[in-house]
Amino acid sequence: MTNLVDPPEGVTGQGFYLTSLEKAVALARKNSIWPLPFATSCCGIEFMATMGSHYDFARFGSERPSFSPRQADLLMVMGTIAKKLGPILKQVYIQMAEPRWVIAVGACASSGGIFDTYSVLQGIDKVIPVDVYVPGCPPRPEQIIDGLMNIQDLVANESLRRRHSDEYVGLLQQYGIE
Amino acid sequence: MTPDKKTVTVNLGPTHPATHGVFQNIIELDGERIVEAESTVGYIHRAFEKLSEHRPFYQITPITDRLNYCSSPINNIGWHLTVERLLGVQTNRRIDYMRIIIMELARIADHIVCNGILGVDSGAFSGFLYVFQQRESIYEIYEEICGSRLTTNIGRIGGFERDFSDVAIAKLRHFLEEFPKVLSEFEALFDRNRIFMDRTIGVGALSAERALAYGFTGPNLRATGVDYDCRVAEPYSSYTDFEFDIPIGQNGDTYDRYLVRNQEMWQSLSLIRQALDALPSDDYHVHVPEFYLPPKAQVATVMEALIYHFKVVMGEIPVPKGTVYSAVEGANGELGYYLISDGGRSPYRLHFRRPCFIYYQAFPEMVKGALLSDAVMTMSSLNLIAGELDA
Amino acid sequence: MNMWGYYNNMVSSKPAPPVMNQPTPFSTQVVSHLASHYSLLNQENQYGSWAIQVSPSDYFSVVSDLKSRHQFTMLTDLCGVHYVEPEPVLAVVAHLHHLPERSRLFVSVHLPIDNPSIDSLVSLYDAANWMERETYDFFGIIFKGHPHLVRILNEDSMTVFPLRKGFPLEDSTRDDKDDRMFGR
Amino acid sequence: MMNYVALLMLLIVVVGFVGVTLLGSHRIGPKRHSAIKDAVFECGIESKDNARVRFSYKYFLVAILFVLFDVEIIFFYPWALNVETLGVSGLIKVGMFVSVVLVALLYLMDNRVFELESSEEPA
Repeated sequence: MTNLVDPPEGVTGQGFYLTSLEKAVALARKNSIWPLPFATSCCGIEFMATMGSHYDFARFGSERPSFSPRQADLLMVMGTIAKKLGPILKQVYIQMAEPRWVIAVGACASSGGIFDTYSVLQGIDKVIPVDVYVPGCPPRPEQIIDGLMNIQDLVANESLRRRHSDEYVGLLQQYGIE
Repeated sequence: MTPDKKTVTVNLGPTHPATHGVFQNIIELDGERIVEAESTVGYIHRAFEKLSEHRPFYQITPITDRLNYCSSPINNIGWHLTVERLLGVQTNRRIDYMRIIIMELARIADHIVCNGILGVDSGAFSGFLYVFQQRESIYEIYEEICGSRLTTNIGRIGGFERDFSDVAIAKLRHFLEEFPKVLSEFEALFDRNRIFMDRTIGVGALSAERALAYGFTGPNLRATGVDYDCRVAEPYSSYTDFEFDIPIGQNGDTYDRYLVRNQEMWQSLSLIRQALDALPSDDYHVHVPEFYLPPKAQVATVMEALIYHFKVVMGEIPVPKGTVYSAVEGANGELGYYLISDGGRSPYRLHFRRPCFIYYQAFPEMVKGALLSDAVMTMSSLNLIAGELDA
Repeated sequence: MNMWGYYNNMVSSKPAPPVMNQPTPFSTQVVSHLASHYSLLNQENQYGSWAIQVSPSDYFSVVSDLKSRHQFTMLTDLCGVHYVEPEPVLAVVAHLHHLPERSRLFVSVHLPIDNPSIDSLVSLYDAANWMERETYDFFGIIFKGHPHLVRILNEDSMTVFPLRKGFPLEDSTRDDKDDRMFGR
Repeated sequence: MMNYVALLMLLIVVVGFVGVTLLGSHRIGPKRHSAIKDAVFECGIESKDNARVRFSYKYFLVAILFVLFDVEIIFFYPWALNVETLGVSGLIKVGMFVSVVLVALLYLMDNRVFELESSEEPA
């Protein structure tokens, strides 16, 4: 039987295995990221393809897309965010439980893309902090999966105390989030 | 809290899983029945029309991609047809046939999304998985032809940027063989499925008169029994060369819309087959050097090519003044381009007639008196694409 | 499934497909009929469809006539245009469609930019509701008699009308654009 | 008695694991509270109106009955696993159980519990 995931670094002995709590938690978190697909436009269709049978997004422990922010770990913003939608995105982000990660899929979510117009938010990082940007208009499913794997790396290497740190609180305060 | 109030307000959207996009419906419920619905749109308004006024003609094609992104090639080619009509460019048969193949492929891709998602909304996920596998092979054909999957930017004003390769033709042939099997399977799964029928028959029905009053076109109008189809009523490209039927429904309910879409996929398959068999050999673009970018290799070596490349890119080309309305049968209705040209490099005004925008205002009437779960099915069967709706 | 079912109910014979860039005889007849009843300010063949311009006072009655007498049962679209030259005016263009005769007709009306107001078509066509709201949103044209004339695509808090010429396209909040780099 | 020690240990391990993980994640996991965070999730917009309005008790009744009948399916599970060992007598016993459930269902239908929109009140 092969391991689904490799065990983290630790001390192995006769009948026991020791590792730090941080690594064990990171391992669990990394492989059970529940995404909240905030799909608005074109990239949402590519996300559908990513979820479909051909690319099978669920392989990475993201079997369950959560449409409520309460049970979601990862906010996947896919598509253009208009200024009218900005406050809603922020509300959804705030209502997510900690720890939370954000991935901006596609040029529009990352920077406004080709829509440098009066009505489009020029990148979601104007309203919420973003962890991973996926370029492309729209990105291919492989790129979306690569973005998720980058998030997995971030999750695996995150310290348990990060969310309590002053830097993190300061980051949120930059965006006006308590 | 008002104890006398009998209705409950339920908010469907903007980030509701049932809306497949960002729409907001504020629904007043009396028990399970919808008393009143109110829709709010504009959550991804991207100012396409303003943007088009600042882009040269050939750069508007990528913008049209993002209108109805489930079937971008139809939007692209519709835009090319509009500009060609303004310029008076006549394309040859090969280009027309190639365009028809691409457009019908796009129609299939769009109907796959709509009907697959309708299945998901009624609780049958497996149909979605079957047909989306086939959608990947459509994407592969797109990639072979234009290099992109979803936002295709396919074709140019005056033809295509490159010819169909042998691989593309082979993939098309393979698709024509494989897809009918999957579509039959899909139909077998849904057409006479008791649960699906119970959830869709009589749900979100609209009479032909009301549908016309609301300006419905496309499959949603045909489901009510009106056989209006731009491809027949105002034939563009070369639709007159082919035999195909316009499937129509009777009751205009969700089930009829589903059936019409399924039948249209069969018709599209037959159209692709006919066009592919009769594909004449000719140039894949007409000679309009003022608008068609020369091949990159020639730009570096041939003087004329360099001049025209410069002129096209810098927009120093005289365009006729005039107003033109040109419509194509988009995957979910009449997709119109109202173009006012003042002779400049970009349109003076470009207005898109977006079928989704026009459907959606009928939604409150369609769901009035229906159950809450019917509203989800109705919305799904209208094939609302947020990008097109909000423009 | 039958072909031409609904058309057969409405007309006895299937009309021939329209000739490219030629108005259909039916629409020419309708336009000449309109010209005898109203004063048409302009009349133009736009690539196969007649486009007529009427005065704001005639607008509603012309469209209503077209609907009730000439059976233009479908309002395909309605949009606004901002003409800057020769003098700044806002135009409203209603796209009417006669399905069985395959004829389109564009009725336009020019309005002064300082007080652009026109009768609403909602009482004639249900489809006009959102189209007029969109036109109001983009151009600030007031449609008299519209049941709910508020912004539809933009935020309610917006005070300008973005599709008027002169309103900047680009987002003003961006600070990463260096004009020297873009050659502007 | 000694046979049950293993069971007891299993019980301790199961309850202990569940308890420790739940409590542990509650203790270790980061939390953040604010007025917006603790507000009702209303598809991303601010919620208005009150959810605590009167609605017909029939919906509540249907929901409870659904849970009841749903739970009864669990009783089929041990039988379905041992359908061959239990044989005909098992089939008869399950048949009796099903008939009791069926009678209850018929009784409910007779009382028009499932007709949500009937004008007259159920008995």
